[in-house]
Formats: sequence, structure tokens, C-alpha cells
Amino acid sequence: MEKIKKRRWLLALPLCMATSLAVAGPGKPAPLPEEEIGLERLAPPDGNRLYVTDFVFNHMVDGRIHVVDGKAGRFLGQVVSGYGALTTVSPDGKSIYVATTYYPRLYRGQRSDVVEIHDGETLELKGEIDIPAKKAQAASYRSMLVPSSDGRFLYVQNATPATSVTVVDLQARKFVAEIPTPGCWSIQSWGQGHRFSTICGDGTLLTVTLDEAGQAKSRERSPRFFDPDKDPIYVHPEMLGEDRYFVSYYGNVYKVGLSGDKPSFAAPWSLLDAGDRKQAWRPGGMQVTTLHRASGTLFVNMHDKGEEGSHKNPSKEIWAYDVSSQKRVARIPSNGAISLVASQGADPLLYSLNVEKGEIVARKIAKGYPKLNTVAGIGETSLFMEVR
Amino acid sequence: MEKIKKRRWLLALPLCMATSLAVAGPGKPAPLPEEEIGLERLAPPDGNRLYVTDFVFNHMVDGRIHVVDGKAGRFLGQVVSGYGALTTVSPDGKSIYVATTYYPRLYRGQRSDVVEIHDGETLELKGEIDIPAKKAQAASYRSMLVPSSDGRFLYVQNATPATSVTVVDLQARKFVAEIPTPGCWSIQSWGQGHRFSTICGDGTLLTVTLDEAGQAKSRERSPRFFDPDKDPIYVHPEMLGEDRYFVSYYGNVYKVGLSGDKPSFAAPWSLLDAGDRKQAWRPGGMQVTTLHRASGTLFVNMHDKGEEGSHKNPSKEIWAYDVSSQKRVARIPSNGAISLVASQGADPLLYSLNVEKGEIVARKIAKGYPKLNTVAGIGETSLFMEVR
Amino acid sequence: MDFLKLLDGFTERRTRTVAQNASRRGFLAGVSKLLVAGAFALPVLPFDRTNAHAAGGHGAAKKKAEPTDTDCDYWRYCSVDGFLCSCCGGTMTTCPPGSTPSAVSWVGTCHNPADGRDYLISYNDCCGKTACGRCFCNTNIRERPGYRMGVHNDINWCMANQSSHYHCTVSIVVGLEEGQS
Amino acid sequence: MDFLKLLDGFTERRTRTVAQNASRRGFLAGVSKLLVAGAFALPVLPFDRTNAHAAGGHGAAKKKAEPTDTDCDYWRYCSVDGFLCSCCGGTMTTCPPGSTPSAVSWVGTCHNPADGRDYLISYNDCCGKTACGRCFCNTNIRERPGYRMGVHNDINWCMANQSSHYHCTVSIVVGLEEGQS
Repeated sequence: MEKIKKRRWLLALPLCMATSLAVAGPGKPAPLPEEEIGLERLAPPDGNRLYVTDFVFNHMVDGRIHVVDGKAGRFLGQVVSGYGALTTVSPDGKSIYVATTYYPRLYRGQRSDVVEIHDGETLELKGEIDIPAKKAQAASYRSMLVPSSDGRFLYVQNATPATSVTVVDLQARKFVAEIPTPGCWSIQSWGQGHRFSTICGDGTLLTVTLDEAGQAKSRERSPRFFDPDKDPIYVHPEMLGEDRYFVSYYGNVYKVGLSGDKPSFAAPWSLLDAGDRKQAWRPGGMQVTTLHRASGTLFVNMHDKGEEGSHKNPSKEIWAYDVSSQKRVARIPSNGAISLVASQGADPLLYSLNVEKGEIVARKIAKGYPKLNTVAGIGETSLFMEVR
Repeated sequence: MEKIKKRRWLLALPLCMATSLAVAGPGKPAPLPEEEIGLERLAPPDGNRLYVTDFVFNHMVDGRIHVVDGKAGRFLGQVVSGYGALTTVSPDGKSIYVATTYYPRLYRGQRSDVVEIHDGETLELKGEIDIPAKKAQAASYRSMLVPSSDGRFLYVQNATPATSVTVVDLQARKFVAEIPTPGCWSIQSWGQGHRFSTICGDGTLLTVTLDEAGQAKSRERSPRFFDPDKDPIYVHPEMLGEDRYFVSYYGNVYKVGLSGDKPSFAAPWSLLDAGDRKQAWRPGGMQVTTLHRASGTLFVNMHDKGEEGSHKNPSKEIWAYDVSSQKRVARIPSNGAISLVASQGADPLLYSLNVEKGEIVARKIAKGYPKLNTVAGIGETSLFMEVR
Repeated sequence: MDFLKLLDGFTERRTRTVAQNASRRGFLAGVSKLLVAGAFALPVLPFDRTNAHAAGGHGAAKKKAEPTDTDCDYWRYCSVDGFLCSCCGGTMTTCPPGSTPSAVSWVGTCHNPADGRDYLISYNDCCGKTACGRCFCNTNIRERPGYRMGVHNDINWCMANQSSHYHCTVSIVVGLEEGQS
Repeated sequence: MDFLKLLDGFTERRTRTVAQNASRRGFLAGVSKLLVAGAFALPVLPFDRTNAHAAGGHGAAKKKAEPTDTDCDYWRYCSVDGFLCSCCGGTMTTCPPGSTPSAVSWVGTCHNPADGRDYLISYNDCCGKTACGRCFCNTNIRERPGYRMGVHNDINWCMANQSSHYHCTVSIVVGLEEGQS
């Protein structure tokens, strides 16, 4: 907390007229001391700081990110994110990135798209970068706004509805390139170098490699690795080293390796056994999976009685899988969650978000997944969580 | 409804491939005809068109006016009003005036205050006039944004918190003057000429007369006509010819004549008898009164068990008074209303607004005040109603 | 306009992809899938078609045996996603006063119980005012991620308008589904 | 600054008006009345002080026997009007990260049950972010219309800040009420 030294007007008026805070008489406690107004500042994130992106559908122009201490269940602050923003947080939690749209008259005038950099501890705006007014005004997913692995560039998903990726140089704080990615969607950043892949409507990956200036120097199309007509995958990636895990609408897991010269693809495996299929269990929600890296556990938001159109339904249970053995290791009750995120590190927690209540349940990632706490009222249409 | 002739993209694609809408086979009804997208346009107001100003406290930057057919209980449309807007509607219903504040980046940058003119039938913006960035960011009341009686000027209440009135020339569509009104609040427009009065903290009226250019040419202070310490009046006026009726926190009615050379003041009369006083009945709410002119009936939003701080409480009953005899003529159940408005003309209705539910109950202004209809969900923190 | 140019390329690509389907029937099915996208429509609260809770709860007509044009389970809202313009001062086919129809739209296929036919329904957004906030209605049938942009609904379909602010969605009969008469 | 100049005049007038009261006691009482205004605080939903429904319903601590700093009936919120900063990432006395204390404020007089004393409480708004939306709390004791601007609460007390957007309200002990010790 920083003390605000400057005395404010009107505040000064009663002060000078109030009885001075004298020492108390005998047998009576001392009166409360005079206080000064202060300003909170956050400590660096501890691994369980949640950043919850709220679309505020009923008042979309006033979207925001709620910052929450997930372990203590305490509300820490807000960042205004504006209209249809894409958001992410730097790996060290020092910067919160917001790609958003403004109009000079709230809803009219000339559209301006910008990337904003907010300080992760003061929650103040540190910088604003103009970008082409093509930014996707979309639900914020993990793969819509993505920093390069070294933090130099920020990739922004565009849609007009033709698709492309805007490249922002975070060091120079300027827009550097727009890379067409026709028919492809999402940004899957590679662990090494300035390279991203994007998932295309024909079931392939398009991989774009940038030069040092952030311009595309090569583009390569992979073989088809999934069938978008028969088994569409969610674009939300889980990351384990240089592997990316995607699940499909019908409950298959696709592992994609983003290393070496070109992507590699493992054979998909199913989350479901015969009994699960009979009950039509399927993945569902927005942020449909999360992964605890140390234990290699993949959590999937699942519902039964699945059918065409149920792929965003809230979950009935959260199923846990060991990704190396590809076996289910737990079935955890859900709070009707649409989004999941797991923290890593010393106190790993599994967070599940119910959008209607703005409710986040935190469970320990440990035997039995005991419930640690529940916070409610975290936003109105919160869809996306990150944790640092 | 206007047909939109221009075909839109993507729409054209399926059209050319759809089976043409052939004539039906025997014994089968003809298929539905192909439709075109259209745009609604309102008929001129019929005397029961409601304009409901919604502050949207949880998302104040996205305030709006809900336009409702009060007689049919039908939602007609919205006008975006922005942040802390003051609103009013021209007497003929052709123009909706909004005085509001914008920032180029939603909540940051240089503040711009403007008066907007929206068309009452198309609900489109017709004009925007820059005004000094001093507009009161306040709950919209009847006396906060007021046209002159001939419609030439629009008066805007300012607060920085020092108080003044901005004069806008609606013909020339420009700001013309700022008139200091220190210690005074609200704009009570006179029926004749370019003159307004404002209620001052010492219990007087300050009357300002404008010249043809909208500049103040004289200022006159009235004698004290109420005691703000002992019996503060609400600034919301009821208008009957050139008389203005104000009620006080303690249930007295102050009649002020705004005609001739200077204001005239009648002796106040009480809404309460001894029994009412014993139960501590008091006025309460935001738009605490309304008046049906043809019958000379004043409606007051009343609650019992009144106490210091209850002057904005929702009403338990709506009490009706004949203003010429100063007698109560009815006690009407209330829907927990905070605001009242009465329509005039052939189908006079009494509207009462419950802010928590966004619920408006319409009753006929006739013996027994029978309920005509109830509409709910009219906004989130709707506080102020006008009817044309 | 730069925007239209981009769209032209987009349309061509789409058409080529779709044309991989051999039969006209298959071709059409592909197209209607492609176009059954999200008329803005944040897929925030996925409701069953039979669950008109959202629409019913906020400014909609009372729940009846026969759904009306302000009920989420009205037949032509079978793939709508957003605020129903019928609750916002428009109708099933008209934008509320002062708003602007979207420059891009998507199409669903809905079954009309009154005549037993399946119709192609164009879901246009009405734009240029902030969110209407009344009668939210959402289904996700045949919705797919953004790599199938024509059927993606986690995105604002007012995106191509001068003011990209989303207000509400209309549902317009544009034809019979292939094979119907 | 133009703004401060205006305020100076305003303060002078107020002080003169208040000074009409003869005794120091009366003078102070008048001042505290004047300053018990609406820390923004739309008086939208007038709640009893004992009714913590609004605060309790949205992100606040659970209702207990002893109200806490996120309950609307906590003692020093006796005239607060708006979103409690304690629920918004601030505390009773600190603004949430990234917001800015208001340049103008108002003062109420609240009774602290723990020591039996009445304190002057300054209600400052925190500004520069859009509305927090959590723990709305409203009372209107000694609130008066805008002709008594110092005690008026239908107005935004972030009005004098560079960004006049209202976020939440803090409640700061600035002294004992006259006659207390």
C-alpha cells in the first residue's frame, strides 16, 4: 500500500475542525488513530493468481479481467478490457496484455484497435500499441492472444471474417506485421524461436516462421492430422514441454509436437471406454481442458448425454487422465463448470469456473482432489481463466 | 419498417443454392415466402410512449434510454446514453436529448462532454454539440436537462462540484453560454421567454433571464420560500400551467408561480393528517411525484415509518391529491416504486417504476385506478421516466 | 473496399472446399453447415432449445404451450445465438430502430412444425448500438471452431460493420432446405 | 487549476453559511452534515443499514453476527453509498490497484460500537476504472438535494478527476466527532 501524501480538498475541511485525537482518559481505550487514504499494489504472483476474463455480454463495451487470489479466495482487482477483448498474461505475471477495440464515442466513430500492456502489480496501464482494426472480437481463448516463447513478440488473432495474425513487437512497442492465415484459426506458439502454427479447416496445421523483424519468412502446411468433419478438435491447447494436447468434440486426444523442423503428430487416443460411449460422455465447455505438468495429469470437462450442439455445455464431472499411460485416474464432481485451469508449482490447484454464478471452485491437486474454497460473483459472463 | 434492399454477403451464398420456393403440391400449404431484413421505425408518440433512463450502475459507462409503449406494455427500442447521462425528450417527442460524457478510450484520455440529439422515430443520432466538460454526472431528474419553453435553447446542469448552467442553442446547434449558479441546483424553466429559476441552498430561488443570444442579461434572487434545514424540498417539479409544485421530505407541498416579473410563492400545505404523521408517512423515491393536469391530481410516492435517510425509499402506497382542494382523493397500492409519471391526453395512465425489478406498472387514471399492465426487465437501474 | 476484397477470396476458398462434396445434396449440406454460425453470440450459457429460461427471464413473453417470437424455443431460433431482436424493439426479421444490419451473416436450418418443412434461416446481427441485453438465446448445433469460420459463433458477426457493436439478432427465412418442397 | 479556484469559492461560501451557527458544537454539526454526502453513490436501492443484502449477495463475505469490512452494516459504512472498495481489491482505507482517489470527498459521522465513540469518516471515491460492481451499499442519512451539494449523493464524486469514472468508495477515519474523547 502506498500512502497518498497529498491532502485532498473537502477532506481537509473537517480535519481541521475535528477534535484532535487526544490520549484517552483513564479506563478507556485510546480512540482510533487518524488514517490516510492509500492505494493497493499487488505482490508478485505466487503461482495461484487467477486472471478471469469477463466478457460482460449484457454490457460488452465494459469487459474486464478480474484478478483473484485463487488460494485465499480473495478478490484482488480489475483491469478494464473494453469491447470483445482478447487477453493474456506474461509467463512471469509482470504484464497483462489486452487486445481490444475502442470507439471515440463509446459505440460510434472511427474504430481503433490496440494492444494494451497493464502492469501486473500496480494494475496500471504501461503502454498502448496501435494495431490494424481487424482484431477478432471474440471470446478470449488461450490461443487467441499469445506471446512468443521469448516474450519478444505478441501474436494477435484477426478476423474480418477473413483470418490473419497481427505481430506486435513488445520491445519496440509497435505493430510490425500482418500475416494472412486464410481458413486457419488459433495461434499455437512454438517453444523455440519465433514460430507459430495455426489449425486449418482442412485438418492441417499451417506453420509460420518469422524473421528477426517479425515478418513471415516461411510458411509450411502439414499433412492432415484430424478430420474436422468427423472429429473436430477444440483449439484450446495444453502444453507439456513442446507437446500440445488438443481434445476433440468426440473425446479423442491429439498430441502435436511443436519442435524440430516441422510439427509431429501422434496417433489420437480416446478418453472414453465402451460404457462412457454408451452414456454419450463428451468434453464440453469453453476452456475444456487443463494440464498439471508435474504429474502429467490432463483434466477434461465432461458431460453425459452428449449430442450435436452440446460441445459447450457445462460439465457434470471433471475427468483426470495420466497422459503417459493414457488412463483415467479420477472422476471429480463439477460445479457445472465451463472452464478449467490448473496451477503448477508448490501448491497446485484445480480451478473450475461456473459462468452463470461467476463461481470458481478450487481443489487441491492431490489424492481425492479435496475442495479448498469456493468464490462466487467473479464477474457476469466470465469465460476464460489464466493462472500465474 | 423499411426494407433493406441491398443484399448482404454470405446471405447471398445460400440463397442461390437453396431450392427455389416452388408452389406447393396438392393438399399441402404453400411454403413460407422468402423474407427480407428490415429496420423498424417508430410511429410518432401517442401520449403513452415511455422513455426510461437507465443508469446501469454496475456498468455505468453503458447507460441507455429504454423506449416503451406504456399502454401496450411493449418494448420499442433503446438509445445509448453513455456515462452518467442527463436525458430529456422534446414536448413533441421528435427529439431525444442526451447530455453525456465520453472518453476516447472508454475510461481514459481527454474527457468530452456533448449534447446529442436523437431522432424520436428512427432512434438515430441527428446531431452532436460540444459543451464544456462540466456536465453533472448525476442521476437524471426532470430538472437536470431542460429545453426552453419555445424549444430554442437547452439548459444543462453543471457540477464540478461548483454549479453552473450550460446554455445550448438548439437551432444553431452550438454551445452559447455558461451561467454560474453558485450554491443553487436544478433548472426550472419558465413557461414564457428564455428564463429559468434554480433552487438555492439558502431556501431562495435564483432567476436568470437570457437575451436573444442565450447570454444572461439579468439575475434575481427571491425571498426565502422554504427552510432547507427544517423542510428540504425535492427539486423534481410538477408543472400545471405556470405553477410548479414541489414536495418536501416532510410531506409539504410548495407551489411556486413562474410567471410575470418574478416568482410568486403560495403558503405550503401538508399531505398528511394527524394519523399519517403518527405513522410517519413521508414522500420517498427519485421521481417522487407526478401530476395529471386535466384533473389536477397530484400523485405522491409514500412510505410509512419514515425517518432521517428514508427520503429515497420505495413507496408502499401512491397517494393522490386534488391540488385545488388540497385533499387526498385516493390511496393506491404501489409496486415498491421509486419513480412515478402520468400520461395526459385521451388515455391517461399512471406509471410506477420499481427499480430492482425494472418493473413498470400502468394504471388507468380513473376511478379505482385499475391496473392496465405490468412490464418487467426494463433496464437494470432505471430511475427516471418521461412520457410523450 | 478492402473488406469486400478479403471476403471475395474467403468465399472462393470456402466454395472450393465445400465443392469437394460430390453430390448437390452433400454440397448443400456442407454449405448450410458452413453458414450455421454464431450470429454473434457468445456461447456463454449453452441452453437447450427447450430451455427458454434466459429469454423468459428478461423481458420476454410468458411461457406458453406455443412458443412465440420472444421465446428461445420458437422454431426459427433453432441456431440463434444472442439477444432476440423481437425483445429489443425489432421483430424476427427487422432490426430495432437506429441499429444497422450486419454486413456478414450465417445461416441455419430449422424445422417449422406448422408445415413440416425445413427452412434455411439467415441470422443477421443488428449492430451500431451497445448490447440489447434482453432475451438471450443460445444453441450450438453444428457450431465449430474458428477454423470453420462460417460456422463459428465465439465471434462478433458485427465485426465487418462501421460500428462493430453488437445489439441483437434477427432470423430470416431465405429459402427451403434442399429436398424440401 | 481552474477547478481548485472554483472550489475555493465554493468552500468560502459553505464556510460562511455554516458559520451562521453560533456555537462551535453547532458549527461542527453543521459541517458534518454538509460533508456527509454521497461518495458517488447513486441512491438507487436505498437499503437499511441493517440490510446487507446487496453487499452480501455479490462477492461479499458471508453474513455473520459481527459485520466485517465487506458487510454493508459495518459501522464505518454508516453513510457510504456505492461499491465497497473492500470487495474490489482495496480495503476500507485503500483504493484497489490501478485506481485513483477522488479529488473531492464527503464526510459522515459514524458510531463505533467497539469503543462507543462517534468518528468523522471521509468517504473518498476511487476513480479511473469502470464500476467495480461488487458490494453495493447505500444509505441516505442526512443526504440532501444538490442545492446542498456537500451532502448530495445523486452525483459522481469522481467528477473532478482526470478520469471521472467511478470504481468504488473507501471509508477513512479522519477524526473524532466534536465532544468525543
